[in-house]
Amino acid sequence: MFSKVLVANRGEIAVRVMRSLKEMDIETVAVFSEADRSALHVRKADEAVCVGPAASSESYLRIDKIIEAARTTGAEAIHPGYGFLSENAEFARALNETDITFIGPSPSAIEAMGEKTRARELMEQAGVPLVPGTPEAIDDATVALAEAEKMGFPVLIKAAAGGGGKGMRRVNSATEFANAFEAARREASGAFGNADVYVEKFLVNPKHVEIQILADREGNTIHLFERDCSVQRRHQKIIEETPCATLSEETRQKMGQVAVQAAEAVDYEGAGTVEFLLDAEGNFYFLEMNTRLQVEHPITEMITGIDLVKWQVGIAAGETLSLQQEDVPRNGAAMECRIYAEDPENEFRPSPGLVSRIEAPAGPGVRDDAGTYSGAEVPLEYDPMVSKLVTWGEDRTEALWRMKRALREYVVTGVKTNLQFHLEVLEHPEFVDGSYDTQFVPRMMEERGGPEKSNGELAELAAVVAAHRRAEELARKAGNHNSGPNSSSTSRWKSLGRYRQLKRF
Amino acid sequence: MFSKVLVANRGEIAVRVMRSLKEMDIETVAVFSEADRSALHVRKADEAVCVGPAASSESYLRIDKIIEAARTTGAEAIHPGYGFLSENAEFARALNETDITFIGPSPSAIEAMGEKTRARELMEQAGVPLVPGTPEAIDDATVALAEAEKMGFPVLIKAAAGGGGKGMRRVNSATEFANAFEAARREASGAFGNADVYVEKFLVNPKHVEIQILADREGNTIHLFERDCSVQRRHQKIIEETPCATLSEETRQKMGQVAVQAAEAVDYEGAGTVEFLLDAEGNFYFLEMNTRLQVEHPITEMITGIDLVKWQVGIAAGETLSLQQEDVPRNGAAMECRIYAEDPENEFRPSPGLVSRIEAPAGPGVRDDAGTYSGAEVPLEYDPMVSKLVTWGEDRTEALWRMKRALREYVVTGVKTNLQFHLEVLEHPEFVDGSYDTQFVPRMMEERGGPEKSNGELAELAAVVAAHRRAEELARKAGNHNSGPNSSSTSRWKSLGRYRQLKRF
Amino acid sequence: MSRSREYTVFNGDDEQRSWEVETLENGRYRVTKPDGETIEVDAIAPDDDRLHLLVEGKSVDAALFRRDSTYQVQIDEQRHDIEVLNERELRMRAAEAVTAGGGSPQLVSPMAGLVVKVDAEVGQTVEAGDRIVVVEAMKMENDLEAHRSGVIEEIPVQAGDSVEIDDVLAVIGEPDDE
Amino acid sequence: MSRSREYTVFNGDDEQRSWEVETLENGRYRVTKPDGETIEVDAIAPDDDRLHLLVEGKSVDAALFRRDSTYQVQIDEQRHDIEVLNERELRMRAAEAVTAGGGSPQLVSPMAGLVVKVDAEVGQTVEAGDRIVVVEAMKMENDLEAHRSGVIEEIPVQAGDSVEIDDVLAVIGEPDDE
Repeated sequence: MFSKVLVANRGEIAVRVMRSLKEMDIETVAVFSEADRSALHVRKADEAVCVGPAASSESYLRIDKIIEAARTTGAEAIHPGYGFLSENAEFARALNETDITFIGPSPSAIEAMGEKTRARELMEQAGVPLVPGTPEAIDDATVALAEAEKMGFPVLIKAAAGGGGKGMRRVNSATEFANAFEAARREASGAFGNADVYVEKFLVNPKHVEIQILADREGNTIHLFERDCSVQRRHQKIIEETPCATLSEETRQKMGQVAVQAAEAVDYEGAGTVEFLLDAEGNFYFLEMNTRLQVEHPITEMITGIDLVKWQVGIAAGETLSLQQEDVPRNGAAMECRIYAEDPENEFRPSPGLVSRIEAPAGPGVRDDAGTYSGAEVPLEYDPMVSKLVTWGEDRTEALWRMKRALREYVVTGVKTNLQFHLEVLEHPEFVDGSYDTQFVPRMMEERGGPEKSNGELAELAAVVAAHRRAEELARKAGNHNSGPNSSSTSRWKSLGRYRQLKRF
Repeated sequence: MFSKVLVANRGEIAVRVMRSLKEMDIETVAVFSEADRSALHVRKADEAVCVGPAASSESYLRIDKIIEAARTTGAEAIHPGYGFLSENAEFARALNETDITFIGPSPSAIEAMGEKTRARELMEQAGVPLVPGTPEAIDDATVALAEAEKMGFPVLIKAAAGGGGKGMRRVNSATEFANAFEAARREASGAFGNADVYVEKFLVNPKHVEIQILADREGNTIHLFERDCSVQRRHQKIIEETPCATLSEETRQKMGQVAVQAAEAVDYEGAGTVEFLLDAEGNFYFLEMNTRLQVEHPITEMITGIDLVKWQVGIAAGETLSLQQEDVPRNGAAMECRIYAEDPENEFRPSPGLVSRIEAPAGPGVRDDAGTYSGAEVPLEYDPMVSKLVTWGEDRTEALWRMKRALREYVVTGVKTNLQFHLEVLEHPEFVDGSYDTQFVPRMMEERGGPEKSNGELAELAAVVAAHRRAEELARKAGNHNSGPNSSSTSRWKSLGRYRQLKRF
Repeated sequence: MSRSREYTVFNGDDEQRSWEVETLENGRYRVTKPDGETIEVDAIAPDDDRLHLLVEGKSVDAALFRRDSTYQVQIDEQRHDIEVLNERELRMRAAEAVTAGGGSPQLVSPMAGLVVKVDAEVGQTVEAGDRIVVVEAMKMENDLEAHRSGVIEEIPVQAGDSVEIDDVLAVIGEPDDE
Repeated sequence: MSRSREYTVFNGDDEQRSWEVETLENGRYRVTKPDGETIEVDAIAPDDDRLHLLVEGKSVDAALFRRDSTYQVQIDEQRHDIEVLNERELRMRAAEAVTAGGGSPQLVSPMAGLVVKVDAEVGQTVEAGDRIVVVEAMKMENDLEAHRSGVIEEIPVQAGDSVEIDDVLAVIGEPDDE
């Protein structure tokens, strides 16, 4: 096993990786940009090396500087976290040319999954289902209908020259097909000067469901069940949960097997995630594979008890997976809310700045993976994530109520956050019954006026009392200057002292 | 289900109970003494009622005031936590005469288990093993030897008139028995003027192992496995863990069954704990039953996933246990360190006072049940517990390393704590191999010089740099007064501003 | 400590609400709400940025973060931005509104302290250098003098007010403003 | 900011250790350890009660709690109680030792401020009311005068020192003490 590992990342994921390393008795090295001198991951590390200015391109993304930092400190391996260099094949390749181990898959696996068209080809060969569609434009309505019937209705007729949703026409049944097809060609011709159309399966309100996999160097590959990541906005996941409330056991098993096939097709090694679209009928289609740890990996850890980071490190050090597929535990339900410094009432714009106070919830079934602390800045330059709040419950209902309880306990002052927005999502009927799909948040945002504020008058009362206490404190200070230390104000001070003890001031 | 519950306790357990209540959508009422106006449990409650002065006897133990508080607020049930009124049959009985529900067993069950001799009689009748001993003094060596052989060597010959360890003589085999017996009688006669002696089984280095049970009103009783609480000092538990490292599966099952028998013998209802002494051969003997939630209940929650407080409340509201014994989950291992404001280097004397800063560890597998917060007082009047730190791991080793990692993350300033002492225990060979018994801590304290301080020079460096920064800050303040706002010191202030941004000052 | 003080709240809805607070002998507060109802509030500050209220038995644990006169208040998961002005600040705001756009008619305090005396009144013509206000800070009385000649248009402070750096002490209009 | 300062550490073992710290232009510190080795330390205060050091690549996250001149320092799970005296405090301690048990020969500062001038020297005979030290606080110079007549035995402060309330400024012995 390694005795020292460098974590080439920042924020909560760097801290989280270091926690596992410490539990493995491995020394930790942080790297940091000049903007991150006071960041939490620097404080939590055993050693820390500055790798350049604030811009990621000049620090966290600088392969040469990261490798140099590992060399200087004698780190034997590098954990890339997520983002930054985690899916950079060049980085993995550069490390392969040193004696420093990259904690992650081979450069070729990263590349294979990184190029969309190549990944689709490989997956098709491996028998992984893709969203069905005609590979080329079709001009014959009868041929097109036959294709459409093969893939099943509804289908989408897409103008080859279209884009961004333009020139698309949904067809729900065979009877409407011929007319729609000709109409689409006419429209496409008129709008784009090109009548070419494709036919593709239309997924009705799909869910985004992904499978966590783990593979060792000897090719043992297992999956750790699914995560439902459909609560998202502009492809940004907001809340993830496992199990997926609408997934049948049969589909879960099938999806898991397919994910393992996908990983095996690229000789995958380490932890990875295969993302699928799941339609209402339980059909699922390959979306992409993320060749790294996911942000939302903790919910899988909660239901399986498996520390994914420890396995990443162990596999990179040459350990064999000790777990068979049938032995992977699966207990209860877990969900994760990503707490961001952002303003949901203002198009979710980042709200960087000073986190005056952060108090995380605690108690049974709560895990908080924070990347900041009271008094820290959320820097402008990076992702404004404050924390990942995770709860576990014996069942989905308990996990959900724990999350509501935990969100209400969470205190963040200084920056704006999406705490209240999370609660709004958790109490939405579509979330409560688990039926939500990837369009849930956009739909919800349209319906919604603004956040409900049931505590308005109490908040005003608190603000007014605070202002009053401040006013009296200032007056007292001024008054004290007036009367000198030995004046008759002593008794007043005494009584103030008593109040202070009672925290009344 | 209840819609409002009063928690008749303070500190971490009150906060912990409220967390479960909130997850059940039940309103919470805190009670507090005048010393606890600013206590965490008051802050966390929906409502709070002052029940009297600091002394427990005038507040938390005042049955009339607690019931009055429940009436005033409309609470439908009272959760007593542990300590205070939790094992007070009079309180349970007083509540039975109102329409307020006591969340706990019947007054008669509390009483039956509260009186030591009665509890032993009841347990004997129920077939629960007690530490074997002759019920009356014996003067015939042959009869005594026969008894001794029945209970198995070693045995203890105890002077009837002795006490506090005096007049006791350990006998390891039958051959030494007759001589030892006569010698003990002579000694007893000489020392106490009374030659009467008893014979009792001598337990060699016993462990303190307890079984958690849950029982509903219909008499369904299950156990939730064991907790090893042998790390204790003067009967004060310090670290608890589950599973017990030395318990065979067979004994575990037997012990669980016996605990269920014990509970059933008193028609037990709710959560309770049956404590046993476990000897090196795997024999176990009833010690006592605690008719309430235990301090160390979280480790059972960690391995079973069951929220004991929710079941306490559910059972009190008339719910039936949905769980069969064979369905009780059991995953991994958990341990708990009780973090106290005390000074291990000074006979563990309480160190009450201001908790200037408390920062709990977080991340995977860590649960912190704290009863205080940064800026709070640990009052003189009550138990100086700061927090219960709990970790879970796939196995004992992972739980242990997580605990070490978590203890190193924990920050408490202002008061002294036993954080470092915990780490010392966790790294002791007897703890590491799990073989420790109830005499482990006393033995360890005898061997031990004092805590190892590997960070001494770094700590000095930190203190010196802090003093230096303070000195410069004071000089700057004084200097600034000197030079007035528009003097040439501006550039110095600007550079100070820059440093401040970098948190260099 | 038992003077009743008035506060004006702007809660973001452009609604202006008046609250009144009086500190009682026992350290609690008597609060008159905008609707006229009077309640007694027990408030403690568990820590900076925190305020815990007991309001008629209800326990309210608020996190507060102040920027100038605006408080960010978090209770449970809800966050509210509430501007609170005391009487002086309300006058100050009015004075600022009066002179908005003008040159620099405002005499501002160079220090934090207590106003012990006001030597001028609205409508009075003053010369640059005339003493307008006396502010005491650290046992020392400081004469704060008119920074220009003109006519006093506003004096938003009165004896007994505590002022902070840059608070407006007086608004002095041009003589020909009359 | 670049004056080197000396600190004396008492770490509980009755051992007395000397450290020297100099603030560098870049905000870092040059520290001379008791063994004479010199290291460069980058220190930030993430929050009150916290100090984070980068010492030759090592990351040291310390929690500190000060009571008078004693720092409770927690690094990892270890807690250390360390007393740190600066030069003035060390002289002060010596002065206190000298006069321990005496009546009240100590002239103490009634305010926090900066010593701008010392008007007396050890061995000098002074009258009650003679100016001994000038301490500046809030733009004001304060003459601190001998509280009794006698002979100056110690002056533990010098110009440029910052003093706090109750710090000893001078020790004035009885005239017949000579």
